[in-house]
Parts: sequence; structure tokens; C-alpha cells
Amino acid sequence: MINDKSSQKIVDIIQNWARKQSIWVLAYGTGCGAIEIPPTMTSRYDAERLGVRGAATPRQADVLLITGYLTTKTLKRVIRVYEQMQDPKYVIGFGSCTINGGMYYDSYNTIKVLDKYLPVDVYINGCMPRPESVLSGFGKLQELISEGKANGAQEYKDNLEWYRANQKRIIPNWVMPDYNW
Amino acid sequence: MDSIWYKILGVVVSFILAFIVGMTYMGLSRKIIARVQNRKGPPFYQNFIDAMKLYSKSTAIHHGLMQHLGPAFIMVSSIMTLMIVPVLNDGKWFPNLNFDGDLIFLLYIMVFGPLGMALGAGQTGNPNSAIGVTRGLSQMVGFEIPWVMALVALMMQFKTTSIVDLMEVQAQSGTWLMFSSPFAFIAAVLAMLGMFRYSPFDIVGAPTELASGPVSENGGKYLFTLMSSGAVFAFAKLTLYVDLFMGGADNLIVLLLKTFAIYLIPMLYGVVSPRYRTEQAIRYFWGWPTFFGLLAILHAVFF
Amino acid sequence: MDMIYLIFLIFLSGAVISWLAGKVNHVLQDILFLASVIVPSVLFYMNVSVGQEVHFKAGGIDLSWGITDFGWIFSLIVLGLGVLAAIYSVGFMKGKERRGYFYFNYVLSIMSMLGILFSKDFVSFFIFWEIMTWSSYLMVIYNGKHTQSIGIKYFIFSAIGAYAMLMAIVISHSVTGNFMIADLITAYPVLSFNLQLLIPILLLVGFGVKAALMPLHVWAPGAYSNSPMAYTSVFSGALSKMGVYGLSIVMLSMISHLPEGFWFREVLAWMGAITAAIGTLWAVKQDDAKKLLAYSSVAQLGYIVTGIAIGTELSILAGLFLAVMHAIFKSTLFMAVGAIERQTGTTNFTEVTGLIRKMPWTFLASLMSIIALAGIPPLGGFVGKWMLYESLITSDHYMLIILVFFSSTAAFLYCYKFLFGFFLGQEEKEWAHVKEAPVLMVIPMLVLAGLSFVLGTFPGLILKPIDAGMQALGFAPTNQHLWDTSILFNSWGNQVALQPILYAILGIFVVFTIFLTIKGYKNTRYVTTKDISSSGEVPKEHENLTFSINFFQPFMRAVEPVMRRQIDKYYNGFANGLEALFDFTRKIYTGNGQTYAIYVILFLIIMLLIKNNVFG
Amino acid sequence: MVGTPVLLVVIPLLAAFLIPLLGMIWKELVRIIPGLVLLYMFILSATLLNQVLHTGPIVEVIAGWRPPLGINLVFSPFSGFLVTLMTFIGLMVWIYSYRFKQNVDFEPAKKYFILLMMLVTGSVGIVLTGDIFNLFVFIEIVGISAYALTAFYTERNSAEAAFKYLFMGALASTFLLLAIMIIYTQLGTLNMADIASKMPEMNTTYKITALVFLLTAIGIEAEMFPLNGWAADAYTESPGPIGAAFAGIVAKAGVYAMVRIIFTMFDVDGTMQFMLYIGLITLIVAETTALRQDRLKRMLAYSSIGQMGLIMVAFGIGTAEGVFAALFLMFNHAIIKPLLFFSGSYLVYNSKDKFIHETNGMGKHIPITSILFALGAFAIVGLPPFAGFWSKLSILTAAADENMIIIIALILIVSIIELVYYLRVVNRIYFFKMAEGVEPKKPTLNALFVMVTLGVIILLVGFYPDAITGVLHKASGDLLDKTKYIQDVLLLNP
Amino acid sequence: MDESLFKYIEFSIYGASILLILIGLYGALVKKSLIKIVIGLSIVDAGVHLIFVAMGYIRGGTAPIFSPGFENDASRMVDPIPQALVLTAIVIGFAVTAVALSLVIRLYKHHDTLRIDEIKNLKW
Repeated sequence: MINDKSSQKIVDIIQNWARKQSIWVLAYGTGCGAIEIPPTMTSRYDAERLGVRGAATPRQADVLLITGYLTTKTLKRVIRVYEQMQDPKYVIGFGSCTINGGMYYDSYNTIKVLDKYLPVDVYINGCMPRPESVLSGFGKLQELISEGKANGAQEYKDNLEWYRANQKRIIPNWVMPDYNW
Repeated sequence: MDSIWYKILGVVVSFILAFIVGMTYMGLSRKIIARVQNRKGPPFYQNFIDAMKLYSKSTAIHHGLMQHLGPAFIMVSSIMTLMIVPVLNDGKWFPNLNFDGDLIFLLYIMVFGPLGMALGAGQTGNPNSAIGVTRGLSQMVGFEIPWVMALVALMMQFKTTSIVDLMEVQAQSGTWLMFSSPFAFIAAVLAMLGMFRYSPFDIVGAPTELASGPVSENGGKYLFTLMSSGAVFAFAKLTLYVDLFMGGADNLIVLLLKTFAIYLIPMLYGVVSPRYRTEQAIRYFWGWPTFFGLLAILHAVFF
Repeated sequence: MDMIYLIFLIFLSGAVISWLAGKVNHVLQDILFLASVIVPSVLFYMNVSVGQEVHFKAGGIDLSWGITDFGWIFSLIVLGLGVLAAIYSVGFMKGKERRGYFYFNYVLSIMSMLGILFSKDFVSFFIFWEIMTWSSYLMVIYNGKHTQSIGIKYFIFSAIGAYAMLMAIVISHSVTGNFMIADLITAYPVLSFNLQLLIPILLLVGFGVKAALMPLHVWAPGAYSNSPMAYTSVFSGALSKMGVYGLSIVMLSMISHLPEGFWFREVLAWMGAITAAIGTLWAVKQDDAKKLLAYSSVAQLGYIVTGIAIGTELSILAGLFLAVMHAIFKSTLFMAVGAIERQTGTTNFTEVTGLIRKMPWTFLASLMSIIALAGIPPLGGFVGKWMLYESLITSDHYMLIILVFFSSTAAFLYCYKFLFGFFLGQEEKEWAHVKEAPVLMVIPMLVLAGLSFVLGTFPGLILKPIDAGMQALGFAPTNQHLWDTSILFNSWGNQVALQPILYAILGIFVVFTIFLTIKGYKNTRYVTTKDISSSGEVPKEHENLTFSINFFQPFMRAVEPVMRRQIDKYYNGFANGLEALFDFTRKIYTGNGQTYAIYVILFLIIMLLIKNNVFG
Repeated sequence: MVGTPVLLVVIPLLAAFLIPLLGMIWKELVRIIPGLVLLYMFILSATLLNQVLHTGPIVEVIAGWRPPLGINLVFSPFSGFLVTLMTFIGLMVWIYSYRFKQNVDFEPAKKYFILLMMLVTGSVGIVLTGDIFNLFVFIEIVGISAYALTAFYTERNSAEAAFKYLFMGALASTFLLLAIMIIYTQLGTLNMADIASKMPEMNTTYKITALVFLLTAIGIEAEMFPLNGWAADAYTESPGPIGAAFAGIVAKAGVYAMVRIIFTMFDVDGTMQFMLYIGLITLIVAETTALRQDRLKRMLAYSSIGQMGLIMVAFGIGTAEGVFAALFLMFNHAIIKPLLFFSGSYLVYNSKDKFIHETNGMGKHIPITSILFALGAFAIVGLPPFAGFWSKLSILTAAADENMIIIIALILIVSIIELVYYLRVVNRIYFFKMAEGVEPKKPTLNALFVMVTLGVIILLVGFYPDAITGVLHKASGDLLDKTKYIQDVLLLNP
Repeated sequence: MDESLFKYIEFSIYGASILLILIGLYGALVKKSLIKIVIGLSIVDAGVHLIFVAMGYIRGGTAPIFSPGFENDASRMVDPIPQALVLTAIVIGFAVTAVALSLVIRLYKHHDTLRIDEIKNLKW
């Protein structure tokens, strides 16, 4: 029955619905964007009503929230955290810095384009993005999940070599454990 | 109808009931806490969604056999507790094992799970898990004292160690034990604050301080099992309180009302309290709660 | 020749031969050693029946040996554990120094313990008691110089106990005219009140030392942790039970006849409970597994003493059942520590971690024993704990139960510390080479662990002989505890049925294990313990992430006021004060010959002055 | 019939004077003759003891003067037992010191053996004699030879010890003479049995005064507190085997004299209590002092004094069991303490100051000596299954039968102290590292033989106490039966 | 001889011997010099011997020797035994004194002093 395609579809729908309604966020507070997370979670905007909730460790998280620029040093940690997360998992790029470097566009030690290193599902624009836009970003993610389009993780798996090559270019001495799947 | 299958059926049914009720209560508590904090809060069924999602998540790694078995251990403890505690008066509907064990057995089976879970947490090798476990165990030593004092007071007063007998007593006298033995009730409730691990006693999980404590390395179906076990356990404990102090329940509605009333106590206390440090928590339990426990025992001995 | 003599002869000659055989061949030595433990044990169970007696004279004193129902239970502990630990010892001692010394003392200890159980008179009881003391003392100092103060402490406390006992023995001789234990028991109810108090107190001091009762326990941690682990399992498992054996004889056959015995029992029970609490707290503090287990033994013996002291049928059953259980699980744990010490060279929690995948069988045995130790169902420790609590409740010891419960809850702390410290946590590279202990060491552990499992569900197997033994000591059965082999009752009629509980636990466990494994345990991949969520950081191989220093620091902070007072310090202060006093008094001998002469003249003059008061 | 009791006194005395003469013939004879004499004495006394146990005491009349006029020797089970013990210890001392000073000198060896023979003569004489003045003479013989033996080593502080001993001994002899004078002027006899039979007629004041003088005088020999200032020094500074001889022979003779006086001669109430309490004080003071010693032989010496105190306590209990216990203690002490002195001498052989810490680590280098020392230590403390246990048990039993609970407690507490200091030494021997520059000395074959023999006896008595208890019971019965003693000696019975 | 005079002499002998003992004890116990101690001991001995012999004297007695002409005088003889004893005691005392003096020589060589309170190497 489990291998049955139609029943699999139903299961998928239910699963996606559940995933959509329950987004546990691992906020990687790298940059100034982290300051926008508390207002998002607390009384004024209350992201919890959407099922968004903080997760303490990557093992439990669904979404990796990169709140701002990544330096070459933090990239390694972020990759590590992402790889420790369990499927299904999503990445939200938060703020302009993750898109093109933002105000750090000419910095020698920040990552300009996050997408080259991690498969970003949703970008949230702004410097800083206000909680409203964060919420809308979550909304977008939910949409994508329910449609089954938020498959960044799959992309990462498929193009692992390309990602690795990019990552290794930034991180010269690569000592990382294997990817966890 | 006394066959083994009937009993197993009873267990399964009460497990499902406990799961649903416990999850709902947890969801409601999130809702209520959110309302207290002037938020809208998630829907009351949010925990079901979370559970479903967790179950659907993949679990690609483990840190060894003990981590794998840890959730099973804790499930044993929850379900055994549920089986020993009579859900409704007179053993109605849910024919459990409650004639095969008693309060002392209950006290011990209740720690079976946490210890097994602690082993699982230990094997992950995450320092946060171990720290969480040590905190949890320390806190347990704290709240067990008033809790046992309350139970001992009851047992001494009515010369029985059986939960069923204590319910009988209440049924016969017509008054709930929370009125006839108020000190025991107070001590037990104060101990319950620690048992439910709401703030200020949430030092075990201690979000943002210890990652999430013992469960740091558990995701997916492990976390799902832990979560459902927590729900079942919460329901079992609430039912126990109801049975002991509030005369049990004749039907499910009464049971739900009474359990929820009890459940509100630690939850509301937690909403307005910041977190204790471990030794503060322990000393708290050895302060007033223990004093009330002593009063309870004196009450039981002299009245 | 009577079989009883033969058994002791084999023990004695076996001890000597297995020492000397080391000069010839080590394998031969091992075999002889095993034979000298196993053969007498087999002979004992096959040929010696309860009630059989032999009489003879030594030094003009009537002696008599024979086993009673009560002693028979303890013989199970002594010989059963003796044989298993002997098998373990062969593995443990392989390639170590001074095996002959070890074997010699081991066999002598077993012999002396059996001798104690055999003794029906106080003289042979005392002789065997002392043989036991010094053979165990020699084991305590097995490791050389740094153990010598520990050894002296052990020996002095043992001597205090033994001499207290000796005093009781000679007083009883003055009462009954001979040294028979049975005669003292018969004569006891009609003694004067002073003697009725004095004899049990002295005996209790004697037995209390071996049973590590509270003010007399200070020797135990050091002695337990410093003797070779293969022996400590016997030391803590069986040897301390000899104290319990004596205690229960005193409590059952003397105090129970004493109308004023209530306070006696209360005091002893409280001492037991305080022992349990203090021992537990100190065990939690330890960073060394041996010390931890040693303090834990002290605590466990406290429960046992409490149970026996309360004096109701259920409580005595509880105490004795706990004694059996303690023998089983504590010896297993000491064996496990021995295995770890042998494989890694250290027993410190802060050094060894993550052995679970290297020593799985040792872990399994430890896990079962720890569960039994913590008193968690369905293993045997729970039965004992349950009976103890029920007996405390039904006999209205409401404060005592709180104390006991506190210590048994706090015991979870060190239980977890033990398992976590050795087996769980980070798997460090330093211990990557560690392998499972030899088969000879693993098998005894597993057998004992299995035993604790069986007794957890069918405690009647051992409770029935205990009950028979109690009746043999003259304890009137109240028939309130007509049990099935696996159902426990208290005197209020409440019960715990162990079999359904076992099945339920196993059933639930299996169901959820299957549930967790549905997606396949094999589909999930094992990752090393370095692969943890440590804020994205990748721990390097040499980085030690293990959390093991100050493990229970918050708890220790909470109980700090209790820990500040160490009875050890008082003893040391007392001893130092005495030595200073003696240093002062010996100044009498000034070294001046004239002073001595003056002493003589003064003595003469004083004697002449008071002669009519002294003489005549 | 190998000989008569008189030979036990005559032969060693003769040998003492013959040794220098025979030494002129062949130097080795100086060493051999004492051994032959002691062996003969041991065989003789053992045979006589065996005979006496069955037939009753032998009273040897010297020069045809029947008691109470002449001097007589009494070989009763009690005195016979002690003589056998003493000659045995003497034999052991001889074997141990056979090669004594061989590689150094002929002269010292000659003196040594002469003095040893005199020591044995005097001690045996004390035990055998039935005449109180003869007792005095023998005590002086023992005394003079003991002073000289104590001062044997010129390089140590031995002269100091010997002078103290002599000082006290001279006072003792004075008081003894005074006491004898009082008794003689009152009763007109010197024969002990005669004195005993006439004692009831004596004026109480004189009687008690004489008793006090006697107790003081004998108390010095029997190492009674506070008269024992000399003892520790003498034990410490005399040669090792002589320390053993003091403990095993001389002290026993002193106790014998004391017991004979108290039990047989005097009929004064309160002597038993006096002995009990003074013994107890001796025991406590000596053992507590021993605890704080840092020199091995001095520690052994104080331990020895303590044991004498314990023996006095046992006699002081006064019952048959008490006397039995005392005799048992005497036997054990006579066996064990020499063993400790013998082995202890080797443990600190090459040391000048004989500090306890110089025994560190000897267990590895001289294993047999060490284990024998440990055996002795455990035995003297009274650990079963060694010999000391039975005597301790019997004294405690005897005390308990008299309801002396406090005394039992004190004895046991003191035993713990004793245990502590012996254990310290034993642990040092086995579990400490040897200090730099300490050279262990391997025991010679004859010394080893002696030590092993004593060790075997300890074990034998420990496992099979009946080997000795029969004799002890007879001996104690003999001591307590005063009437029979008087009858036997005065030849009143057919 | 005059009865009272005799009594006087008798008492004076007793008195003198007791005085001797006390003087000797004083010397032995108070004087610090080893030589004086030895002398004191000798004096004590002499006193004891004197008193012993005096005790055995019978008033107007003769020497206890059966010589011609005195065959029937056994009752008038003084008691011979104290004299014999004292003779022995004197010999012994002599030996002791000799040993003592030789020890004193040794001590003087060893310690370079004769003060007894300075010769305390062995104590406690």
C-alpha cells in the first residue's frame, strides 16, 4: 500500500500540509538581521500563529534562517549546520546581504551570493527586512512547501559537487565530515 | 471479557485517548500562554501538526543503539504510568493494569523513562544533552521529596498504597482529598510544578541555554516519539492527580475538566516566572513544598 | 571424615597450593585456584544439608559447626558470588603481578565467610571473622604503598568492631558458661537489662563495621576502591553481607525478644537511613568509579540495615532480599569497573568515555545492574525497594521513608553518572583501541545481570528460603505475606503483580522499538559522536567535548551544607588528639635514672602509707 | 630418669665457669658448650615436666637438709612448665647467637656466653627454688649478668641503660632483703612453703609491710609500673637476642616470683585487686608509650612491658581461668616476643639508631624474616588464628566471668593501640620503598632456623591450642592449690 | 652489762642502721654524681646488713659455734642464719658495686660527665 502511487500522493499532501503548518526555524543569527527575529516572534507580529517556531538544534529544525551576511569564517559553520539538518529542510536568505552582498558588496571576506554555497529556497529582501516582510517570506515558503516546490535540499544533493567546489574555494583547508543522509 | 486481548485493547484505547488529550492540552497551553503574552498564538491543534511533521521527517543518522532505544524506554514509562493509573472510576471503559501495581510502583516506573531517555541522550555525545540530564535528575531529587511526602501522608492516613483504594475512600466519604488533606494536595501540586517542567523549572530543556537539553540530537521520529510520550505522560500524571485528590472522574467530560483544571496550575505559574538555576530549583522544592509535606504528614498522623 | 571438614580442608590447602603453584605454571595455578573455589562449593551443595552439625573441641572450648536455614541463604551469596568472581578473577589477574598472593587471600576470604555461616559458636565465628578481616586487609593493600593508610584505617575499624564483638562474646560466655550462639539466644530474654542492652550494642558495633554503618563506615570507600576489582566484587557483594548476617541474627533473635527493643530498632533504622543518605550524596560527588561504587555500597547497606532494623516481617524480608540483590548487582558493577580498568588502565570518569561500542557486553551487564541498583522495575532492585517502602509505610515510619526515598532518588544521579561516564558520551580517539574484556570476565557479569533480571520477576525464588531462614531464627511468621513467586503483598493487602508488569514493559518496549525501527534502523547511518550540533563547529579529533568534570555541580551546590561535615575529619582529629596525649604521657619516662629511682621510693612510700587501705 | 632438678641449676652454673677454661682448649667450645648445656637442660626439664604432670611435684632436697631447714628446689607443674619454657627460649637464643661476634672476636663471645649461662642459671633458679633467700640470691645473679649483658656493646648507649637497670636493681635487692628480714624475724623461717603455712600467725602490720617491700622489689624485676623505667632502655640497648632473653626468660622469672609471693606465701586480701589494677596501669601506660616510639626495639620493649602488665591483670583476676589465661599469655609472650626481637634485629641490622622507618621495604629483600615479623606482630596482637588469640580470649573470658566489663573494654582498647603500632611497622616493611643507603642483612641459617621454629610454634598453637592447654591447666591448678604445695614441700604427705 | 645501757645500745644500733639507709637513699636520690649514687647505694646496703644482723642478736648470746666447752649453749647462741645471709648479701653487694663502678667508668668515657641528669640519651 505504501508503494501505491495514489496513496503516496495522499500521504504527500498530508505531509506537505503538516510541514507547511509547522515550520521550526533555526535562526543562524550571523548579521544584524538577527535583531528582527525577536519582534517577529513576539506579541506584535507573533509568527507562532503560523506555526513558525524556534528550534534549538539543527537536528530538529526545518528551516535554516540566514539572517544577514556570511563571512568566510561563518560559512563553514553554516554549511555544517545545514548538512546536519534532516530532510525535508529549507533555507531562507534573510536580507540583501545574502542576495548580492548588500552593503558588503566589495568586502573581501564576506559571501556575496549565498545561493552558490547553499540552496536557498526563499530570499527575503531588505536591509533590514521588517518583520512584515519576514512573515511574508515565511508565507512564501509555506506556499512553496504546499506546492511541493521547496526542494532546495534535493537540489543540493543533486549538485553536491558543484556546491562543494564553490564551498572549497572559500574554505581553503576543508576538514568536514561527510554529509548526513 | 477478561481476556488478554481485551486488556491490550484497553491499553491501546487509553493510549490513543491520552495521546489526543495530552497533545490538545499542550496545544491549548501554547495558546493560553500566547494569549497571556498578548499574542494570537498557534491553533490548539498545532501540536498535532508538529507531531505529524516530525514523523514525516527523515531520520538519516543515529549515534548508536542507546539513542535509538531511548524513546522506546521513555514510552514504556509513560504507558506503564497510564496503565497503572485508573482513568475513570470503577475501572470503567479502560481496564488497565491498575490492580497489579500501586503508588510505590508508580513512583519508580515514572523514572524508568527519564533514565532510559538520559541514556539515549548520553550516547549522542552532545555535552548539552548531558548537562540537561544532570539538571533534570537533580531537579527530580528536588521535587520527589514533597511529592513523596504528600503520597506518604495519603498512604498513612488511609492505610493503603493502592490508588484504587484511595479513590474508594473519596467516593465513600464524598469529599475530595484535596479538601480533607489540603496540605498533601498543596505539597503535591508544588511538586507538580517541577514535574511538568514549565518555567521556572524548565532548566532541563532550557531553550537557548542548552540548545534543547537531552533531546538536542534527536529529530524526526525520535522527537515525535518523545513528544507523544510526553503527551501521554502528562495525561497520566494529570489523571493521577485527579484520582488522588479530586475523587477521580465518572466520565470523560468530568475527567477532562478536572485534569485541565490541574493542568492550568503549573502552566499559569510558569507563564509569569523566569527560569531558576538548578540549585535554586532544588532549594525551592526543599523549602515550602517540603514544609507542606511535613504538615501533610503531621496531619495524617494526628487526625 | 565429615564432609564439612573436607570442605574447609580443600579451601585451606587450595589457598596454599594455588599460591605455590604460581612458581610452576600459571595455567596450572589458575586451574587449581578455580578448583579450590568450585570444588568445595559443589561439595557443599551436594553433600551438606541444613541441620547437619559437627562438634569438636579446641583449646578446651566446645565448638560446633553446621549450617542453618538462615546461613544457607547467605551461603548462596558467598559461594555463588565466590565462584563467579573466581572465574572473573582468572581473567582479571591474567598477566598481573602477585597472583599467588591474590588467589591465596581470595580463597581464604571465601573460606572464612563460609566458616562464619557455619559457625554455631562464637569462638569459631570470631576466628573466621578475623581471618576474613585480615585476608581482606591484605587485599586492600594489594596495590602497595599508597593504600597503606587506607589499609590501616580499614584494619583499625575492623579491629574496633571485632573487639567489640569479642567483648560481647566473652560477656555472653560469662552468662551462659559456653560459647554457643544458640545458648545466648536462649538465655537472652532472662538477662539483666544492662546486659540485654550491652550485648546487642557490642555485637552491633562489630557487625556494623563490616556492614559500613554510619559512624563506622569511613573505612569503606577507601578499602572498596583500592582492593583489586575482582576482589572488591566479593568484598562489597559478599563480605559486607557478613555484617548483615550478624546484624540480622542479633535483631531477629535478640532484640525481637526485648520489650524495650523499640528504641533500639528505631535508632538502628535511622542510622541505616542516614548512612544511605550520606553515602548516596558522597557517591554522587565522586569522579572515580570505584569510589562511587564504594559509597554506593555504603548507601545500599544502609537500606539493608534499615530494613532489618524495622523488624516487621516484610521489612526484614526486604532487607535480606536487598542484601541478595546488592550482592548481585554491586558485584557486577565492580566487575565491570574491573574490566574497564583492565582494558583502559583507569577508572576515572573524567578520563574514560564512550566505551559503549567498544565494550557492549560490559555495558549491557552494567546497564542491567544499574537498573537493578536504581530500583527500577522490572529488575530485582525494585522488588527490594518496594518491600522496603511498603514495610516502612505499614509500620508508620513516615520520616524514615522520606529519607530513604530521598537517597534512593539521589541514587539515580550516580547511576547515570556511572553509565554516562564510562559508556556514553564522546568516543575519544584515545580509547579507540579499547576492546571488549576477555570472555572469562564477561560471562560472570552477564550471568549475574541475568540473575537480577530473573529475581525481579520471580522474587519468590529467593524470598521463600529467606522466610524459612527467618523462621529458623525464631521469627514468628504472621502469614500476612503469602505470596506467589511473583506477586508482592504488604500487610495492608496491597499488591504488586510482577509478571504482568514484566510482560507489559517488554511488550511496550518491543512495540515501540519496532515502531522506531519501521523506517529501518539500518537505513539510518551511524555517525560518530563528533558529529553533533555544536553550533556549526566541527570538533577536531583531539578536542574533548565530553562533559564529565563537575558533573552534578548544581546538585552538589544545593546539598553543600550537608557535605561540609565529614565524619572522617572528626575521627582524624580524635586520633591525632590521642597521639598527642600519648606523646605527653610518655614523658613519664624521663630518661633520668634518678627519676626512676625516685618513682620507686615514692611508690614504696605511698604503698606503705595506704597499705592498710589496699590490703587486709 | 635423665637427672634431677638440681642439675638444672648446677650444670649451667658450672658451664659458666668452665667456659673460659674450655675455651683455652678449643675456642669453638665456648660456643658449643652452652648449646649442649641448654639442650640438655631443655630435655631434662621437658622429661621432668612430663613426669611431674602425671605423678606430682618433685621436691629436691639439697645436702640432706629436709625442709624447712635446708634449701630445696620444687619442680611442680607450674615451675616445671616455666623452666621448660625458659630453657627452650634459652636454647633458641643460643642457636640464634651461635655465630654471634664470630667474625670479630673471641673475648666478647666468651663473655657473652658466660653471662648468658648465668642469666639462665639465675632465672631457672628463681623459678625452682623453694627458699626465699635463695630467691634473692638468684635474682641477684640474674641481675648482675643482666647488667653486664645490657652493657655488652660498648659503642651504644648501653652503659647508660645498664646503669639505670643497676640502680633500680640495687634498690630492689635492698627492699627484698628488708622484706626477707621482716619475714625471718617474725616467722623464723626462710622456706617458702613453711612461710606460707605459718603466715596466718604473723602480725598483720608486719605482714603487709613485708608484702609491700616484696612487691616493690619484685615489681622492679617484673616491670610493674611505675617501677619499669629501666626496662625499655635495657631491652633497647642490649644485643638483640638478649632482648629476646629478657622478654622470654627474665621477665617471666620476675612474674613467677611475684605470683609465688602473692598466691602462695601471703594470705592478704586485696593483693589480687592490687595486681589487677597495677597491671592495667602498666598495660595502658606502656602500650600508649609504645605507640609513639620511633625506634623499633624500644617499641618492642614497651610492648613487652605492656604484655607483662596484661599478664599481671590476668593473674589479678584470681580465678582458675584467670591464672590459666595468665600462663597462656606468658607462654605466648615467651614465644612471640623473642620472635619479634630476633626478626626485628635483622630488620634494622645495619642501622645505628634502629629507627622504625629504616625497616622500609625490607619485605622484598629479606622476605622470610619480614613475614615472620608480621606473623609475630599479628600473633601478639591476638589475631586469630594465631597463638595470641587464644590467650587473649581466655583472659577476656576470665575477666567476663568476674563481671569486669570495664577491664575488658580497656584491654581491648589497648589492643587496638597495639594493633596500630604493629601494623605501622608491618606496612612499612612491605609497602614502603627502601631508603637510600640501607643495606639489608640476610639472616644467617641458624637465625632463620630459630625464627621459623618459633613461627611454626605460633601457628601450631594457633590452630591447635590443645597442644599446650593441657599443661597450662595442670600448671594453673598447681599454682592455685596452696595447701598441696605446702604439703608437698614440707613432705607431709606420704 | 647494764640493762638500760644495753637497751640504749640496741636502739642506737637500730637507729644508726635506719639512719644509714636514709643517708644512703638521700645520696642515691638527690646527688647528681654517679659516684655518689653508687656510694649511696653501698651505704643503703650497709644499713640493711646492719639491721639484719642486729635482728638476729640475742642478748648476751655467743657465737653460734659448737666449740669445746660450749656444747650445751645452743639456746644462748645468736641466730646464725642472719649472719650467713648478710655475708652472702655483702658479697652480692660487692659485686653489684663493682659492676656499677665499671659502668660509671664507661659512662664517663662515653659522656665526659658524671652528672646523671645529663646522661639521658635514652628517654621517652
